[in-house]
Order: sequence, then C-alpha cells, then structure tokens
Amino acid sequence: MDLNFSFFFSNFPELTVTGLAFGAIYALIALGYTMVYGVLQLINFAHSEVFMYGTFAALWFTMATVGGGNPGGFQTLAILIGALLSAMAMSALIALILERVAYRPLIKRNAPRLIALISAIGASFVLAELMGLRDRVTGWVGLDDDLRDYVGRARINNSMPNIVDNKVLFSIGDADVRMVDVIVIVAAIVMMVAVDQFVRRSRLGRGIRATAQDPETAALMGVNSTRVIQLTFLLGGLMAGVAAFLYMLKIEVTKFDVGFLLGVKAFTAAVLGGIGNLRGALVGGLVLGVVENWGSAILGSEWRHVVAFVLLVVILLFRPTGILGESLGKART
Amino acid sequence: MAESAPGRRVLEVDALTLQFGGLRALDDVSFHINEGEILGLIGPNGAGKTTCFNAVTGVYRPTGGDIRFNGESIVGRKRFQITQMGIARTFQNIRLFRSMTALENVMVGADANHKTGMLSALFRLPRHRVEEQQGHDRAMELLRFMGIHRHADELAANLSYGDQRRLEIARAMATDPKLICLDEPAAGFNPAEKVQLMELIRKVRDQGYTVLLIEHDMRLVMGVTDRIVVLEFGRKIAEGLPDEIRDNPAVIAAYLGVDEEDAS
Amino acid sequence: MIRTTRSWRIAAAAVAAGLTLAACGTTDDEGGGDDENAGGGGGDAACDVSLAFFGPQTGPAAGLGQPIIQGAQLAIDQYNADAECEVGYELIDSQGSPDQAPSLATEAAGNEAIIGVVGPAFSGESDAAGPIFAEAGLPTISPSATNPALADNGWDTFHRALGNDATQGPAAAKYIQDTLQAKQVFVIDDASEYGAGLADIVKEELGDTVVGEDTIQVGDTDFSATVTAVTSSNADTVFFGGYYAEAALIVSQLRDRGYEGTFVVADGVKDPGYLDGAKDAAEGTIITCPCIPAEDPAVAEFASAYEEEFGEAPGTYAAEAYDAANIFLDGIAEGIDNREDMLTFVNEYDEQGVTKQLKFDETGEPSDVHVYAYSVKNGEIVSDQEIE
Amino acid sequence: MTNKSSAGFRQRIIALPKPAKIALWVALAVLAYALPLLEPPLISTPGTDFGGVLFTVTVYCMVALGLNIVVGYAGLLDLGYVGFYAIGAYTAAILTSFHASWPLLLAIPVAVAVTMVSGVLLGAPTLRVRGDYLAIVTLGFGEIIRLTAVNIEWLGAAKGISAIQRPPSIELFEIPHLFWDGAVPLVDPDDTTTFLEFGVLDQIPYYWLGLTVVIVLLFADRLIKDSRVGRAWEATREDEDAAELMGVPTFRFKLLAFSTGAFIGGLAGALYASRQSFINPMSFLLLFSILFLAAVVVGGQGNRWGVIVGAIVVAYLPERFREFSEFRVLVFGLALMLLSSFRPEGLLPPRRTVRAKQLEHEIEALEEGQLEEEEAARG
Repeated sequence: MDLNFSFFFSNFPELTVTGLAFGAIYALIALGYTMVYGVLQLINFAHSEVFMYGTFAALWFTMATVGGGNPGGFQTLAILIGALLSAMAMSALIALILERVAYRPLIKRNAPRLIALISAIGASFVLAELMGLRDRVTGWVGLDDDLRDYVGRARINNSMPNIVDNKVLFSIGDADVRMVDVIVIVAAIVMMVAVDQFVRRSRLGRGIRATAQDPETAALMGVNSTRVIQLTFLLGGLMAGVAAFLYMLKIEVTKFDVGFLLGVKAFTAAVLGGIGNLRGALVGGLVLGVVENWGSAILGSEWRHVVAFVLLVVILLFRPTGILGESLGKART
Repeated sequence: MAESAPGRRVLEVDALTLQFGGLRALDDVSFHINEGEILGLIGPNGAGKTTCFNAVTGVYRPTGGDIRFNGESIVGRKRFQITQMGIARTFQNIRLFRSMTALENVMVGADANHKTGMLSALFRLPRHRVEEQQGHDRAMELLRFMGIHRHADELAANLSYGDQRRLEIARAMATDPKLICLDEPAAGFNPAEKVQLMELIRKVRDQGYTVLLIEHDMRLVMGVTDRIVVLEFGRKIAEGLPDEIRDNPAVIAAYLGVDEEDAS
Repeated sequence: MIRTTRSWRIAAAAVAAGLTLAACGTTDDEGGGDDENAGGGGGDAACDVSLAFFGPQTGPAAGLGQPIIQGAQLAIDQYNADAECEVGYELIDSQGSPDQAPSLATEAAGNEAIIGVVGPAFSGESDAAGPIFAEAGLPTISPSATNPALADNGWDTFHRALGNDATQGPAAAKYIQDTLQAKQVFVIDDASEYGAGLADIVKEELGDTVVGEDTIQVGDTDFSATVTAVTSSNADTVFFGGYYAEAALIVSQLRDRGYEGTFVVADGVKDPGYLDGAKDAAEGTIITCPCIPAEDPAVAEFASAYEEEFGEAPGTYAAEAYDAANIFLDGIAEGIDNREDMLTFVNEYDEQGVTKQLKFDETGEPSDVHVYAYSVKNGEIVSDQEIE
Repeated sequence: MTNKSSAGFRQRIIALPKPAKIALWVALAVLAYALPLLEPPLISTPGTDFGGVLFTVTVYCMVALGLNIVVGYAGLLDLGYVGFYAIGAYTAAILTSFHASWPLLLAIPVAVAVTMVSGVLLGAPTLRVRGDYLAIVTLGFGEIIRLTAVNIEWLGAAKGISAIQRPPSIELFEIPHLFWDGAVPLVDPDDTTTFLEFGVLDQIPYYWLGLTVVIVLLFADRLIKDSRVGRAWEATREDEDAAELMGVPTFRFKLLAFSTGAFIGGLAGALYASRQSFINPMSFLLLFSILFLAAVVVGGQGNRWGVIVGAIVVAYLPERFREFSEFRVLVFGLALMLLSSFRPEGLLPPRRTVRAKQLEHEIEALEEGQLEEEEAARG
C-alpha cells in the first residue's frame, strides 16, 4: 500500500468537489434513514430499494421522452424536471407501500425492533428481486414484448440517455468544476434545507418532532402517530427520489441491486452525522463522500469502502453519538 | 444536630458536589450513615435525592468532594465494583430483568460475589456447583423472606406491582451488601401495603443491613428511620432524629410548605 | 440391477427437466436392463445423455451467466432440431459463488446421464468444483474461467475454450506498445480474479510506460478519484482489466471529465452491454479478445442465429459457450454416451469453432489462441486486426 | 389450536421419565446421523448433493448458535458476523495451504484462537457504543475483513486460496445407502459411504463431523446458559444499567459473549474451508451476515432449538426448492416478511417468551371480555 500524497495534494480541489457531489447523494438518502430512525428507532433497511425504484423511474421517464438525440434547450429542462418528479413520485410511493406492508402491522403489534429489521430485510429482498425479475413479472401478464425497452436486461446495468452537457462551469486553480457536480451539490443542499425548515416550522413537522421525542405524550396531545409515521416515510421517500434523480444525472446507470451498497453507505453517513439528526445527515453524507474520495486518492480506490468504515468507527469512538449528535428526538438511553 | 446511634460509620459523604453543565444538582452535601441504622434522605421534588443516590452507587461521578465506604473512597470506581464492595440499590421506577424468572433475578444479585466464569460453567467445575447451589439457596431464602417464594419460577414481568417492588429489594439484598439503598420503595403502594413495607424494612435492618432510604411519604419516613437528612435545591438543610426534623422550621418551610400532599 | 434402474429413472427425469421429452428410445422403467444400448436414435448418435451448464443462473453474477447459458442452449437446440434423440440440458445454478459448488458438482457427478459440463463459469467455482469433476471423470469445458493457475491442478477433466490471462495480457500489452505507440499508460483493474490477473500481466509487460495504477471494486459506480488520477497522470492510454459494467462507467466518467486518451480493455468487455452503458463514450475503445472476428461466415451465422433465438446480440462468452457445447455435441453425434469416452474425445478434439481452432493441450488450455483487436466505431464493435 | 396441542406435546415430553427422555434424544441423534444415508424422498434435495447440503446446514447451525449468544443472549446486534467466519476460514486456509502446510487438526485451534482474539480486538473499543451503532460498526467490520481479503495479495486476493487440507481420514467400514422405489426403501449396495473417509466425492463424512460439532455446541450452550455467565448475559440484555448496578461487570460479559460468538464463528469458518478445500472472498459477502441474522431471528432468538430451526430454514429450504431458482430470493424475502408479521417471536421462541405471551393473551382476552361486558351493560 503506497501512500500517494503528492497526487492527493496536487488534485485536492477536484477530489473534494467530486467527493462532495457523491456525498450529497449519500446525504439525501441518509435523510430517509435518519428520519425513520428518529421517529421509530428502526433501521429502515429497505430504504435502499426506495432509492433504487427512483432511479428506474427517472430512467424510464427519460427513455420515454427523449426518443432519438438530445433535444436541447427548454425541452431538456422539461425532461429533467419530469424525470425528477417521476423519481420523487415513485420513491414516495414505494416508501408508503413499505410503511403500510412491512412496518405498520408490526408497529401495531408492538413487535420487537429486531423483528422489524428482519421484516425490512425481507421487504428489501422482495423489492430488489421484483425489479430484477421485471421481465418475468411483466411476462406473466404478456406485456414483456411491448415493454421490452423498459423491462429487458432486467439483471444487468441499464443506462440513461445522456441529456445534460457536462460543461466546465468554472475552475478552482487548475481543477475544473463541472455542471453536473454543481447541480447535484446545490440541489441536495436546497432540498435538505427545505426539509429541515419543514420539520422545524410547519405543524406537520412539529408533529414529527413531538413523536420523535415522546410518542406517548405526542399521542396524548392529539398527534396522530400513524399519520406522522406516514409523513416520515413520505418525506424520506421524496428525498430518496431526489437522490435517485441526481444519481442518474451523475452516474447515468442503474441496476436492480444498486441500492444495497448505497444504502449501507447512506446509513453509515446518517450514523456518522448523528442518527435522528437532519443536519447530521447532510454533514455525515458530505464528510463521508469527501473522505472516501480523499482516501481513494491516497491509498488507492480499492480501499474506498474500508476508509469509509474506519472513519465511522473512529468517529464513534470519540463522539459516540455522531458528529452533530442525535437530535430529531432525544438522546436515548 | 444530635449525633445518635453510636457505631461505625459505614458511608461518609463528604462535601459532595455534582454539576451538570451550569446546573448544580448537589452542592457541598455532607452526611454519614452509621452501621445498622436506617437513614432517611428526604426533600421536595428536584432536591437532589436521587442524584445523591446515583453518586453513591457510582452512576454519576462527583464533580467535587468524596464518598467513602468503610473508609475507602469509591469515587471513580466502576458501578459493579461498588456493588461488589457492598452497596446495593433498588430503583424508583422498577428495573427488573423482565424476561427472567423471579428466582433468576435474585440469582443475578447473588452472582455479584461469585467468580464462576466460562470454563467453570462449561466443565461444571466444583466452583460452579458450589456457587450455583449457594446462590440458589440464598435466592430462595430471600424470596421466602420477602414472601414471594411462590412466584419463584414466574417471569418478573408477570409479578404484581407490589411483588415486583419486593423482588427488587430481594435482588439488592442478594448481592450481600452492607449498605442497601432503597429509592422510594413505597411509591404506588396503598396505606396497608406501606405499613407492611415499614415492617419489612425494619426486618431488613434487623438482619444486619444498614439502610439508606429515599422516601416521599413523611409518615413512613418518620416511622421507620433512625435519622433523617433533608435536602433542598441540592443543599443539606437539616439533619437529625425524626422528631427534631418534624419540628425543624427550615424543613417545615422548605418541605412541608411546598408539598402538602406528600407530607400528609 | 438396482443401480441401472436408478440411473435410468434419473436420466429420464433429467431429460424431461431439460427440454421437452421427445419419444426417444424406450422409457420402460421396469425393463430398463441395459440402457447403454437402449437408444432408438438414428445413426450412431447416443441417446439419453445430457450436457450441463455450471455457473450463475441467478444471484448477483446472473448477468454474466445468461449469455453462457444461451450460447450452449443454442448449440443444443440446433443439434436437437435434426436429432432423433434429443440431448438434455441441465442448468446447475451455482449463483457464481464457490459455496454451493461442491454439493452441486457432487450431485452432477452422481447423475450419470451428464457426460459433459459447459463451465464452471468462474475461476472460483472452478477451484471448488474441479477436484470433484476430476474424481468423477466428468469432462468440463469452461467458456469463461481465465485464471491461469486452474490448468496447473492436474485435473485431466479440465478444459477451457478461451485463452487464459497469460495469453491475452501480453497481446494487449503488445498492442498498446506497438500499434498505439503509447508512451504513458494508466492501468486500472477491478480486483476480480479475471481483471486483476490480466492487469498484473499487462503492467509487467509494459514496464516503465505505466505511469499510474488504481484498483476499483466490482459493483462500484462512482469512480471520480480514479478519473482524477488518470487525468492528472497525463496518460495517453488507459488499460482496464475487468468486466463491461464497470468499463462502461469508467469510460463514461473519463470522457465526461474531458479525457481524450485511448481506452483499452479485454474480452470481458466485448458485450453489447458495454455499448449500451457507455454510448458515445465507448467510441474508439480498443477491445482485445482471443476470438475470431464476426466477418468470418461461421461467426456471423452464429451471431444471427443467436439474435434470432434470444432477441439480443450475443453477450460476453456466449460464443465460447456455443463452441464448448458443440465439442460435446460432436462427441454425442459420434455415439459417445459415457464420460470416459467423452473425455478422450475432448482431449483429442481438433476442429474450427466459432471463436477459434478448438484443440486442447495436455493441461486443458486451448493450444491455438489468436488474440484479435477490436475497436468501437459508430456504436459497433468491429474487428481491427489480429495481434501477432 | 395448534398452539395448545404443541404445548401439550411439550408437556408430555417433559413429563417423561429421564431414561425415556434420554432414549428419545439418542434416537433423534441417530436419525440425524443416518439422514443422508436414508435419502428420504421429499426431504432429500434434488439437483444438489444431499450430504453436501446437510453439511452446509450444520455450518449454518454452528453459526446460528454462535450468533445467538451475541444477539439472542447478550442482546448485541451484530451485522458483521460473517467477518469472524471469514477469519476462521482464512486462518485455516493460510496455515494448511497458502503459507504453511500445517495439519488441519493443528490449524483449527489456531484459527479459532485467532478469531477469538479478533473478536476481543473488535469488541474492546466498539462494545461501549450503543446498540444500533454497534450494528453499523459490526457491519463495517464484516466488510473491512472481506475487502481486505480481496485487496491483499498475501491473502490470496480475489483468486482465493485452494488446496486447503481436508480432515484426516480413518477408513474403517462401508455403509450402504438406501434408495427409494416409490415409498419402498431398498438397500443400494453399489452406493456406499466409507466411514470415515473425508474424500472428494462423498460429502457425508463432513456432515457427520459438522453434526458432531453442533451437538457438542448444543451441550456447551446449555451448560453456559444455565450458569452465572448465562444469567449475566441475559441481565445485560434486559437492562444494562440495572445489571451493572447489581454487580454484573457488563462490559466484560459483553466482551465474553462477543468472543464466544467469534470462537464459534471461526470454528464454523475453518470447517467450511476444509470441506470446500477452496475459499475466496465471494463466500463472505455482507449478505451472509444478514442470512445468519435471519436464521437466528426467524427461529426464535434466545432459544437454542429455535435458532437451529432457523438455520435449517435459511440453509436448507432454498436448496430443497432449487426449482424456484430465480425466484428463490424473492420467495425468501416474502417469507421473512410474512414471518415477522405473523410470528414475530420466531418459529420456536424461548419457552419463557411463550409463557409470557400466553399470559399476555389471557390478560388481553380478559380485558376485552370485560370491555364487551361493560359495553353490553351500557347498551
């Protein structure tokens, strides 16, 4: 393992910007983990699949509208917005279904948290496999030929038409900062701020915070806990949809099992920032993205994931509740 | 302040101060407990009784001052070590091992003084057998003493509220303590049960334990304790025999005035 | 007696499971007597025999298994179309993991109807299953396992229908040096047995012209650190040892960052999935492959037959699988119905296949491997030249 | 009322005299040993070797028993258990084949010791963090172990390590298998297993070895559970602070649980490597940690028989129903979801949980009855 510091220092700005861009995607996914954890103290293992369905929604929408080449101009913008909205709608839908099917029956019975985790793992397998077997599933109803472009190649990478010209926007030193990275970082931060403000200021948001702090008292005060939980899943789903759209913009390729690794990383980011803490998710995501990139530069990309997990362990040893601490609810014992 | 009941000092709390951020939960509190006595620790809500308790049992680390048990400082020791030295406690909100049986709960307490490890257990070495037998016998004895031996094989969670309180005391006694700290053991009891409990606490003391009792109910405190320490806003405002405390104007002002109901 | 009845039953079940069971010979369970000669087929062709595919049908690597399954399927379907006795086709799904390989191989070894195995697909499962096939004398021809060490285990039954890393690596390096005249090469691998093995050989051959290297992980999607490393190294050529999924992402992200050097990859990338994933970014990619170009009529015929049957262009190693299956099928057509004869037949085989001249040396390596360079032009993989 | 009848069955078994009980257990054990020779229809696995599948089942049983100590007894959520399994397998592989050629019987104790030490090294800093954090830290650990194996040449990298030693054989006698003609079992004199030859083609001796280890572990588990150690684990799981204040050195016991779990995981890994004779990082994916955890929870964490059932469900059913092939994972996922909804305490919950549940139901029923009465009275 040779340490390549000269490369790291000479390319510091570029490594940081690209790291931030991917970290922003982690952050948006992390939001779903952190909110559900804050309210239910559950690791929503299937949240990764909520994200994955969003990537496919963005992909399908773009495929259906782009047709031949890149239309350019205003039309491109319309397609982008459409893809964003379909990803958000799809992810939100999946998140709500998940809540209804995999969680609510268990929450009602007050099942142990570990059981809820197992149910979520099961749901995650089911969702991923349904996507991976979509050619078969549509085959049962005889639609596989009509939808071949969409459901074919079910178990391998599916890629999106390239619609954004990734221009150099400006340069820091001799490092170019490009369009897509800027869109991703800015969009992610805007979304995070929006959610943060929503949870802080709106009535529904207060309901979320109250339930996170003390479900029983919140219920006594007239907060409808089922609604709050639904809202939590909905918000997490919407943000996963945004993440999915930005991911497709940046990476352009998705697959039925793309959620797994990203989900693990996003959950790591949530814990890193302080689980249950919305701002923590943002900080955790960005830190994770940047440190992964720095670590890959110094040690080689093969150590990327190892760097991420070692970072997590080190942070938890020195700050057992994450960088910003837990806050959506309380510091639980 | 009268010093009554001569005897060795089991616990000495010396200028104990505890600070949480800007909040001074305990401020220069000193008192001691003599061997074989029942000391009541009282005060209005938020006076720092449970905080004091937690400092004595090692849950909180004092910001200043010292706590000595049998002349040895316990500050900085781990909680289980303090228990093994001979201080046991119960909890204000019952904290039993809910999915274990009553007997097992008490045996966990008895295990505090045992040394059986993995290998002894695995190969059923003599140590395991001796300690297991001893722990079992002691636990049954305590359950009988508390009058709940019929429920020995029931899950702790399934016991009645009163029995759970008794089980907690039995579990604490099983650690073979010199000092046993009871944190509001009568909370949630009806008057008849409280009388029974008073009897029980005296019986505990008669078995040779020293008792530190936190209690809200003045009648219970007055009836059972040998001496009383009164806290208010983290400071000790009085100490003495029950009769002295009853007539102490500072206590009446601070405590009785504040919370009539509790004082009734 | 018991023994034969039993294998009869299994054979029948196997054939039924593989494809539709045509009225082939007698299926009289009781009187199965000497099933070796029970075939009612025309000519000398053997009856009641099966081939097996051993590799990932499901699981994370299913995408790589699919073209292999279909390649062999095509060969068997073509054979069965004119045969009196249909050859069965068993899919042994290892999920690409060596975990289940021993149990699966043991079961396959116990099923005497199986006289040839197309696979195992990966080197890992080959390592785990190889000793069992060797012990059972069941000949295997892998269309895709390229770890050179596999041939050194002394398994007589082991063959592979493609060049190993040690033949392809030097050819790729030679092309980079002689044809591309590269001065500065950046080498990337995906840490897989295939990719890392290949990249190591290329690095060794290129020596000082290698200005940088990085290792990614299969399944990763963001390669920004690697891309930064490539662009800042001023390399004029990038070699990637790995499969098409990651290759497509890497080349896209390289081009996206404005990198203009040549992208060189090996046969694991020669898949329609690469063009689909990388799109315009794939343009100009050099792919080395120990496989005959499609301009060859036999190859073109295979490609169109494949596309007709499965509705997609042949993916990575589909042609090798087709070749491997055809070797066994030729043996069956000559009336071989047991493993021992099949093994001898395979060891002595020497025919032109779709991908190469199919002939094995004593370790089971193909003895006559030609490596060709292909390039991506106008969204298609076209042959460039043979690398001498 | 299946619940009642199974409880009745249990009561009847408990009521049996001790010698009868022992005889029953011995009979069960003999049946378990004979299973691959009997090759019973319906149970035997089509398409893959029954003996080999049974061996895999025993490995899962070991792993589930080990993980049960960590998760079920001590209440520590470990999502990286496969890391220990990998360390055991790799140590055995390195010592018997890759960098040395020790005999396997010497390598296994070393592998187990190395795994235990790694358990302590991982546990000492991380067991202080709270439950859910521990989950993600252990998950990271599992991945670090795998990625290290992938990326370090000295550990064989992605190519893996082959020619791992098999256990030494003592060939004593041959046992014929049965084969079934419909429902009629016949002895098949051509198909035999040599006792005790750890060969290439016959997986049954490995199964016998695995089964023996599982039985030993079951005994050990029972001895440990019914002792100060088991009580300390349970008390820690139930209420860590209360346990500490009752004189239980909880950290020490958590570490003990962790390293005991690691011990068993390492042993399972070493045996697996030896049967496999080849390992590479593919066998230690994060997915396996999740499957192991599923085995423990599905069966009923905290109950040693429950986790055995769970291990059988997770390891055996997918092999038995290979014909589902591509839908296997889908069906498995569905099963996990249904199970958590309809049997959240696991297939075989600890006896005490059963008792508590029954009581709860009774109380609920009483309350409901009261409510109805009240309503009726009002109406």
